[in-house]
Amino acid sequence: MKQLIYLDNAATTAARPEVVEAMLPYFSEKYGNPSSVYSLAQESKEAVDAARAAIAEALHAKPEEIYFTAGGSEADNWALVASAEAYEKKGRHIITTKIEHHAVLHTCQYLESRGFEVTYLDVDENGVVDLEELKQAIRPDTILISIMFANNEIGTIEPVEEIGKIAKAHGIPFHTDAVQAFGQVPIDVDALGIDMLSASGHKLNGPKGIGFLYIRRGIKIKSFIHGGAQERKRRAGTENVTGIVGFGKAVEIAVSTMEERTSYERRLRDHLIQRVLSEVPHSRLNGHPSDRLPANANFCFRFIEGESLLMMLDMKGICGSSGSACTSGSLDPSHVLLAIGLPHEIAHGSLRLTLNESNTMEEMDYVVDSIKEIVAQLREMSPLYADFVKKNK
Amino acid sequence: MKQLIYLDNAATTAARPEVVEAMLPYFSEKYGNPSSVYSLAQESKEAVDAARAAIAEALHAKPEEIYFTAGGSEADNWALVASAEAYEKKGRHIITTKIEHHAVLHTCQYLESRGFEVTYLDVDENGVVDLEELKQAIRPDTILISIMFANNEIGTIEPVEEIGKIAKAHGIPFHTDAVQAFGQVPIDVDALGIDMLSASGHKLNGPKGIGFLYIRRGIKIKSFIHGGAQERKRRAGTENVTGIVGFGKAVEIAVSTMEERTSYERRLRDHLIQRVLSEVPHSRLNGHPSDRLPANANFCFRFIEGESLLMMLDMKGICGSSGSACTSGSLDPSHVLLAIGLPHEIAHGSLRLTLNESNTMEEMDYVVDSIKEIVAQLREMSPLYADFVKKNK
Amino acid sequence: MYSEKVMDHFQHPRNMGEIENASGVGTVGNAKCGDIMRIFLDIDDNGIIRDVKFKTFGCGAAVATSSMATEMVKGKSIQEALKITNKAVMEALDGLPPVKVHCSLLAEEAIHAALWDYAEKNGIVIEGLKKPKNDIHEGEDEEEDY
Ligand SMILES: Cc1ncc(COP(=O)(O)O)c(C=O)c1O
Ligand SMILES: Cc1ncc(COP(=O)(O)O)c(C=O)c1O
Ligand code: FES
Ligand code: FES
Repeated sequence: MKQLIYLDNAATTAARPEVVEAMLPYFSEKYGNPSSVYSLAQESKEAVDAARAAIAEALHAKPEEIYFTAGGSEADNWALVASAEAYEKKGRHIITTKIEHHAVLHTCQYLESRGFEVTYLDVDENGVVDLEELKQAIRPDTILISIMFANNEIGTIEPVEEIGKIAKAHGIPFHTDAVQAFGQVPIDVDALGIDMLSASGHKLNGPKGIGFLYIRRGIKIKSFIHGGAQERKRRAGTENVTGIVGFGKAVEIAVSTMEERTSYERRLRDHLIQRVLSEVPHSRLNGHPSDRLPANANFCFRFIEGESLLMMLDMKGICGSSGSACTSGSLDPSHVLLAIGLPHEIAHGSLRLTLNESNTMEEMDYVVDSIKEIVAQLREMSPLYADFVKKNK
Repeated sequence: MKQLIYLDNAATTAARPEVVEAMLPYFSEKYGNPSSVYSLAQESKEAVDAARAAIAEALHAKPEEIYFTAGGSEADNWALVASAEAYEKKGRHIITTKIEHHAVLHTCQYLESRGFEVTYLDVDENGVVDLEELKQAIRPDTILISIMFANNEIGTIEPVEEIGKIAKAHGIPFHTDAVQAFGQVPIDVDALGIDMLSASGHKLNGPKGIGFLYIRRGIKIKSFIHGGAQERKRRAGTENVTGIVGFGKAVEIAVSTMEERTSYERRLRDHLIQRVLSEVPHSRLNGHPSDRLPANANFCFRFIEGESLLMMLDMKGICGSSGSACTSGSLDPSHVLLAIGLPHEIAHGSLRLTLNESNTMEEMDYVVDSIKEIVAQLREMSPLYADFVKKNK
Repeated sequence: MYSEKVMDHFQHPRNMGEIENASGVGTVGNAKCGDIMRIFLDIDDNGIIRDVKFKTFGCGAAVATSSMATEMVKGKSIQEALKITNKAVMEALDGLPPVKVHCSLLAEEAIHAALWDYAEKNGIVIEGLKKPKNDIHEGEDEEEDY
């Protein structure tokens, strides 16, 4: 098989060898249940605590403010559902944006079915929320603002610090889905005024099936998974010790290598963007040109459809993703691309490439060459392109 | 360090080497996100599907009826909360028992806070629910019966088949928490009339942080974790591929070795019980004498307190657990031991020993000898025992 | 996700292109996913489909079903072509994933649309052919039947 060029690191990442190595002893040797009394169990407990401390440090938080979950989705669901329940006496209004991940959006819809009211803020053509609109959306019964740190499709980084200030000025808890941002950009929950933050292990070269919700001390929130007394009685279930240990290790590495790694990725990414935009006709870059995740590139190619493009890239050994309807569970084109104002048929032809540190400049060039070839081929097949050519003849 | 004698397999188990081996390729090589389009991702998807099929087969269920979760607690929460929401138009009454795991009990309390009504059935002195009481508890607005398959503390196996029949006769969905039973006793969801079933990987030598909820086709239930389209749109979150693969392997082995393994464990366990009861004065066996999990023994030793007993056993290299307050988050003695009618001070002195196939007869003898010695020592220290001796002189 | 046959037709689409001055051209779109398919038919005086070409803006399943459908109608009479259902096309491709069933409807509808265009141009009525919707909107599989 030819060498894979994996450019879908926003979907998931390979666990680092060091991460797997750190996890291994906790499967079959130090397998004790951290809640038990005996020494074997204390080893697990210490490992969990160490990971918690490492993660807290990365965020400038306290260890007891980190609550492990099964992933980013659970953390988002928890943050929203359980704050809604905790603050429901104060009000039933929540503010979020149109470009959140489905883990936030579908949870908001669920809350609407339970009588909560949700305002979905618009974003501009780069995917940035409008702070004035946010201020205007705040009401006396607003109990939560949930705005993602960086968007998973187009990579745009939101003005989190300003949002934090606005939330604080109004005394409203501020949750941010940092599943894509954590480990890619520095995050200091105090400096940024973040009250709750979701993250997921498998997005930063940690294992799948583990995440956390940061909950600032003093923030009222109910449990989401009820049961045993784990996680300071806030999240029941026997701790996923191996997952936690691996996550901790992954965070340590991601944070300590962040500067060097992301500046390398950014250089590759910028080369890729620059070549695509200049060499592929009718292409555009989605997301903010500069305030974006370092490893994210997202393009639209007019007249072609995303899934076909992905399949042809796969045949060339390139793994990417698309906001195209055809690749997701639903048939609607990406809500994010629609929210930044793209028409349906253009939103269908998107391609997201998200890099990692093991990519090379040669790979970028091969990818651009492949895209050029495939896009031309697919346009050859496209009735939309035929119409366009006819009209412009 | 001396060789550990691990007798807390109901708390958690060591992952089998074969399980870890099966998982390993999915961390850093076949790490694709099962929802993605390219071939790398299809490998993950196939691995997830294979595990799902193996688990379905073990239960006599269909693969599409198995929904992976982060563990037993999430499965229990999901089954209860989301059926309550799905059937709330029909009624708001739920039936369960007093001896359920906290993952069920605390979720019931949460539902009570949301306006649902819960009947907690009593159990007899062996921990068995009374089928007549169950029948009488059923009302026109009863929307769910949730009764555990086998109790985690005292090991008693409930009359699941009869419960299934009663539920079916009344057209009420029947959920069972089989976290302790799955892999230990044969389970056929069709023959037993089970509509939903919770299980957890780490209880049967699989990894921690993975579980599933079986949902019979046709049972109405909402999502619990909202977001992406994973698990047939019913449980959002990037699949814990390694966890699922490990769980699948663990189930395969647990089922294929069940007969031989449990009859061996039963033999050891019966020897242990028999020696303890005959050689330790003022001791009793908790749970049903015969209808109990094959590897479970649960004793009460009057006049002593559970945590002290555990700590002293730990010093002898023996890992056990206790329903004692001091080891759980709460200070109340085990709700299960109280439900079977034990007075508080006796319920405090309980010891649960749960075996696995790697234990030996020699270990059992060493454990009994140690218990004898420690119990005597602790009684020496106990004012209750002093009073008792005085009174009976 | 896709069968080998689907992958083969996707990678090597048969009959891709346009027919100039075609006897009939049909374009249909799927409002749900925004995909578009266009079929060109060259029909001889005996009502036999002499040649067929397609253009498709859509997913892998849409491309493969277009390709397979054109193979299946080529050389057939109008009546025979009318009988080719999306199910037959799917079967010929060794099946499609459930979420992709609607894509195969595009092919069936595009052939019908092209035949309708042919009938209109020639002022004839083709027995059994209804005016095509240009929106395939069946809603057949979006909600899983739990
Ligand atoms: C009967 C029972 N139900 C539920 C659970 C919860 O499972 P988990 O800790 O995997 O979430 C356990 C074990 O802790 C259990 O024994
Ligand atoms: C922004 C964002 N939020 C939430 C999630 C959900 O995370 P997980 O799949 O780990 O549950 C993802 C990734 O899928 C994401 O990109
Ligand atoms: S044509 Fe859009 S999903 Fe196939
Ligand atoms: S005496 Fe310490 S908790 Fe019981």
